Amino acid sequence: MMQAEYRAPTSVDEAVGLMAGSGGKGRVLAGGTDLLVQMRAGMQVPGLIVDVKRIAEMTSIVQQDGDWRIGAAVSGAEIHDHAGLRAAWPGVVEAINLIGSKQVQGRASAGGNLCNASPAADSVPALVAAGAVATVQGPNGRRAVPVEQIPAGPGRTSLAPGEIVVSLTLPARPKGSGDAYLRLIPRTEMDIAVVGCGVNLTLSGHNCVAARVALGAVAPTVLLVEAAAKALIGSTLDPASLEAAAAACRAACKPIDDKRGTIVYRTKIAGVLLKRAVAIAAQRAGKH
Amino acid sequence: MILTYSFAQQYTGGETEIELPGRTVRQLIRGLEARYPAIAGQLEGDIAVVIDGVIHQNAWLEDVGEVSEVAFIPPIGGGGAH
Amino acid sequence: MSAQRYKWVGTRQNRPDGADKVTGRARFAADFNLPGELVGKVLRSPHAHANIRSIDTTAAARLPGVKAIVTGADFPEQPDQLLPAGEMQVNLRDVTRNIMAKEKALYEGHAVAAVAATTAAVAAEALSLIKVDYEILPHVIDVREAMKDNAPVLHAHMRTEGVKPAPDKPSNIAKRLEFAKGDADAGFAQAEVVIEREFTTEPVHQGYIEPHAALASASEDGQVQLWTTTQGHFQVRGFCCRLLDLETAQLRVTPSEIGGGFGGKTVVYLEPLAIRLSQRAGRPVKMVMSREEVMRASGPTSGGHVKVKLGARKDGSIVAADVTVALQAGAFAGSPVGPSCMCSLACYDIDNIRVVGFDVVSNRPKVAAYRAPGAPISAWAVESVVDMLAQELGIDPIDLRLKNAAKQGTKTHYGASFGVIGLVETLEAAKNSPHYRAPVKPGHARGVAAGFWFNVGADSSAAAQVGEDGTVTIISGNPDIGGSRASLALMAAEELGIDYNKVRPIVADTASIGFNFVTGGSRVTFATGLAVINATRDAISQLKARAAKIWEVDVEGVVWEEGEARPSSTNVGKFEPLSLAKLAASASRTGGPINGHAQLNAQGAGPGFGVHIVDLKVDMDTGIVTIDRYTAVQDVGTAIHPSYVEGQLQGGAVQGIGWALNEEYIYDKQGRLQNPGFLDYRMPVASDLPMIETVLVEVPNPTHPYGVRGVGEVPIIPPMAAIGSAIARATGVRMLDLPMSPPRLSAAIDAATPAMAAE
Amino acid sequence: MSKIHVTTTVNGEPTEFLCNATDTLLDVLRDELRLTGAKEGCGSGDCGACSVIVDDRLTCACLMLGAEAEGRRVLTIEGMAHGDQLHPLQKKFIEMAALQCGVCTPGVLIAAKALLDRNPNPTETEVRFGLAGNLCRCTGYDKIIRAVMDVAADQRETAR
Repeated sequence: MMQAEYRAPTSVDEAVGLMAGSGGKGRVLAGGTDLLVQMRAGMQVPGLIVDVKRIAEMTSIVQQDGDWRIGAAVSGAEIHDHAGLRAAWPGVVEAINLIGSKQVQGRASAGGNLCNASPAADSVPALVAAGAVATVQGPNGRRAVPVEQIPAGPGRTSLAPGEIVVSLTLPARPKGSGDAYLRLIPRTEMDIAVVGCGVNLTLSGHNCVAARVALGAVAPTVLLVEAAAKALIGSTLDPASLEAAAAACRAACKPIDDKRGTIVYRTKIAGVLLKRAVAIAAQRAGKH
Repeated sequence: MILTYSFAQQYTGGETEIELPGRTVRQLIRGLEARYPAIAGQLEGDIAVVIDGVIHQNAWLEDVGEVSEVAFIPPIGGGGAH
Repeated sequence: MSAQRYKWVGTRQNRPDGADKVTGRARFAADFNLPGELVGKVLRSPHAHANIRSIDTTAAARLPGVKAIVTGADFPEQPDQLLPAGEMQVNLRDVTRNIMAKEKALYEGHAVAAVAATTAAVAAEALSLIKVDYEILPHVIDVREAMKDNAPVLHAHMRTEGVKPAPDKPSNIAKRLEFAKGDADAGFAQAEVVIEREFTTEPVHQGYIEPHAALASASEDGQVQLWTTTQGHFQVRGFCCRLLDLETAQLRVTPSEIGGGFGGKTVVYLEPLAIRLSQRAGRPVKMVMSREEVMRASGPTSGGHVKVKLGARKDGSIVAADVTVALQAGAFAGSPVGPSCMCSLACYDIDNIRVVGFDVVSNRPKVAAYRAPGAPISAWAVESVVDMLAQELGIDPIDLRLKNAAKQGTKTHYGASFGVIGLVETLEAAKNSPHYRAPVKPGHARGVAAGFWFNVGADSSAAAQVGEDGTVTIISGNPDIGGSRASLALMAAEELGIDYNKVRPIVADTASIGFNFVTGGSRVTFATGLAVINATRDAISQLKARAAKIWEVDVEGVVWEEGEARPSSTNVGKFEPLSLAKLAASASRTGGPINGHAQLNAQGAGPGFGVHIVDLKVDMDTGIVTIDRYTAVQDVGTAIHPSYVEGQLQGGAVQGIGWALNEEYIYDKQGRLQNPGFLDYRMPVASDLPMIETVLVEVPNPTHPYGVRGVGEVPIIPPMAAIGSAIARATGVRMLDLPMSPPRLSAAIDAATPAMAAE
Repeated sequence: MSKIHVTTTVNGEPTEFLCNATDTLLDVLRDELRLTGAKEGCGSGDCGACSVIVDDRLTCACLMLGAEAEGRRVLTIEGMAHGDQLHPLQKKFIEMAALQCGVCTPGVLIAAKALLDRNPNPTETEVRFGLAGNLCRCTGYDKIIRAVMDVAADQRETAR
């Protein structure tokens, strides 16, 4: 039986080199809260484990020209403790902080949540709604990829062999903006989202001038629901517009029946959460 | 002496309440077996005894009062509460 | 709370195992290790139902590091014979097949082989090298499907017991039971209101946090030692000896601290395998289940289908009841259908009753006991219909229950009449509780339900050993799960008249104390408590005899008061009292060590009744239920250690809340369990709950010196119906199927209010 | 493949151990260091029975590799008391009967300590969410929550 190798590089270049040289057997260890569980279940049998938590760029939060760059391996607990980031992007921070228990928060990262490519990942709809961009580095250098393009299906990403997600950048946004993420779970904690909904919008007076809406757990990947955003943009977030956006969310759903919810239920809840998340985001954007 | 309905259906022709002399549970069972031979052996294993409202387990030699109600019921245990 | 009648009984002392348990020092089963131990692992069937044509272990046996492999052939055939196991009777022929499949795998997760190897990795690789040739058979999971004539048959030899004429065809219905009182049909003819509904429940797991684990060490001379997590190490000894042809004196079983059981640790799974592997390998073997194995292969309680019909007069008197209970037993016969039938209507004094029960096998793990086995399933249905009657008749649900409550002398449908019971007192306490007197908050709704459990006694042994300094060790043989050592020590201290901290209770292994039935059925504080009291009294009579010797008086002239021997009167003479410490110090000179013993089959465990009250709100858009306030009221006889009694009520209530709202086994079309872990088998977490208020009603059990009644089983019975009734009052929708999870409740609300669904 | 040599601090003690790349910190604690206070209830981070504090962050020892402990500070239940003085949470749990079987207790205590270290004045809701990662099947949580709230109140009193 082959025993895996463990490496903890201190630079992104080194990490990429290790991954590229692993013959496809390498797995990135960020928080590890998915990888270790999958290894235990025999779903992952890595030949090389590349622990990226000793790489400064991947474990820091930096603000630059209004953008926020979150290292892919920063834990949820550290993100929670970052007052500046919390004030700027409350919806994103809440979404990341919903991943698992306090114990899981001590390890789990947004980068790991994204690359695990679960359709139900809590942070991803919020990041997609935020218009977050992933910085990806591989053997051929760096590239910027919108977050919604990273997941390719349950457990699969669009990353090329040897590529890793280094950080996630939340773009600067105008005054009068607010974001929110809500999910439905059967209990109050410790569950995987049955449906998740991220909303990010900008108000000018009473009018919604920009909006992005994303849904989780209703399709093989997290969905950016442009039709829902369209129904909100230009409206005063009046009941009819909200219902139109909710209907767009329901229409976008392509869920499955499984142990966590039914098609009918998930579709219905997508609309319910949209309305509730919009209300929170709008309040944060300054709506009275 | 009281038997459950399904027990009575099988062994006593449906008779669920039977008066018998006896000072211990074993004497009662012997009396019952004399009256209903088919019941022989059926009241000794998988069964609990209720004597005047008090549940007994494996109460073969338990004393029975002058005028007592003795019921044979399916065994009870418990799941454990902890 | 009762006035202080005793010095120690009824007080809240620190538990004797407290420091060990808050420091990580306490040793649970997986914490035991022996030099040279091997790791044992089990190969489990991936199929719900399959014939096992052959098992080829040659490749696995050749793997370096593999020291032993066993399959069903390594365990002798057993007779078709019943043995008591915790609550239910188990059949040895079935037990040997449940620990290790022989001709057939009967559920996904059924053990088919086990390996002992030098490391976990080698053991895992060895399992992957074992080739099992399966012939996959059609399977059946649902209880009603399993009862159908054309259902796949699990056991070709099974004929339904309890029907006339005896059937000649095999069936999945192992047994039919019927209970009757009065004339149900005539009763319904008098009824002015009749309500009939059908309910279902899903199997739920006991959910103990400590997985099953065992460490066995077999010697070449035939002696075996075993360390395991169990509710009854004497049962483990009994089972292992029967299954492995050992003599009881050769097998010494030491119970570890037990990390929860709730009934699920009253049977054996790993223990016989670990012993057999150790015998084959000549080295100790340790086996620990993963959580997934616990879920797939250890006993949940039954899921069931219950039909209830109640008839009442307009004044609220219930005049007739007809109940049919079908319970899943899992892969082998023996569900708790008997207690389920008996408990179903035990709270009520009804003249005309018919209760029919079916014990049904299907391709699921064999059920094990779970807190008040069977009772919560039938009570969920009956109590829901009682609440519907209350709604229909416009009567307060507690008043309706008071009107029909069982009392001393009430004859039950299973034949027995009640002695001294406290249901009426409990209902009245519920009615007068701060919770029930408080108005229901806007947007919330309230539900109420009752529950009954017999409680049991059975065999216990205990010893009270007086140390040279007058401190006393209390030895009993029941694993302590919820603080029973503290209760036993309190009763011993009370009897001895010495400080609680001078009494040290321990749980002894099978070789160090006489037989004890399992920790289960809420029997330990009652039955083992009785043994401890008697053992202590035995020691006291020896102490009095020593004092008499020292004083040169008749023993009748000595009394034991406040921890010392005193002359019973001045006529006896003027003697300085002799304390326990003094008598202990001189024991050698007065006749030798002073040790008390007692062994008994405790009879007369007092029945227990409980009433629960819940306030909750329902998110009508999502079907999410939030429990806002919860109160458990129960007749506990006498609370020996009130904190741990409250703990039983609180813990049981929360298990019931989980059963009501989210816990269930989810199977796919192949009969494979989809949620074998704590992520998707959703037990309540701290943030799901409010404080659980308790009201301890004390109607002493006349057959116990301190009035103890078992308290642990009852609190899991009422929650489901209390919550269902509150939901019905909040939403107008009466849920008939458990769990009342958000998707199910939402669908039910939408079905009842089409306008909302369209939105 | 040779084993990995790890140098770390466990309960204040400099500690070295050897482990395989895939061994979890829980495996190392229990099997190598014989610190069996952390329990394996699930192995998937869903029960909290193996809770430990690593560099002041609460985590599940089953969700971390042993190799990751290099240069870190690990606190387990065995390091919670000071000499023969129980931590106030440990004392209070005994006094208030906040445990029954006790198998979840080490994890609950570690999580409660992590909570109070960061938030000495928690609301009941904060305590409930702070301990939501720790399953307890015996107590219904009531006495656990009360004990943690009580310790917080005692500590505020002492701090005044």
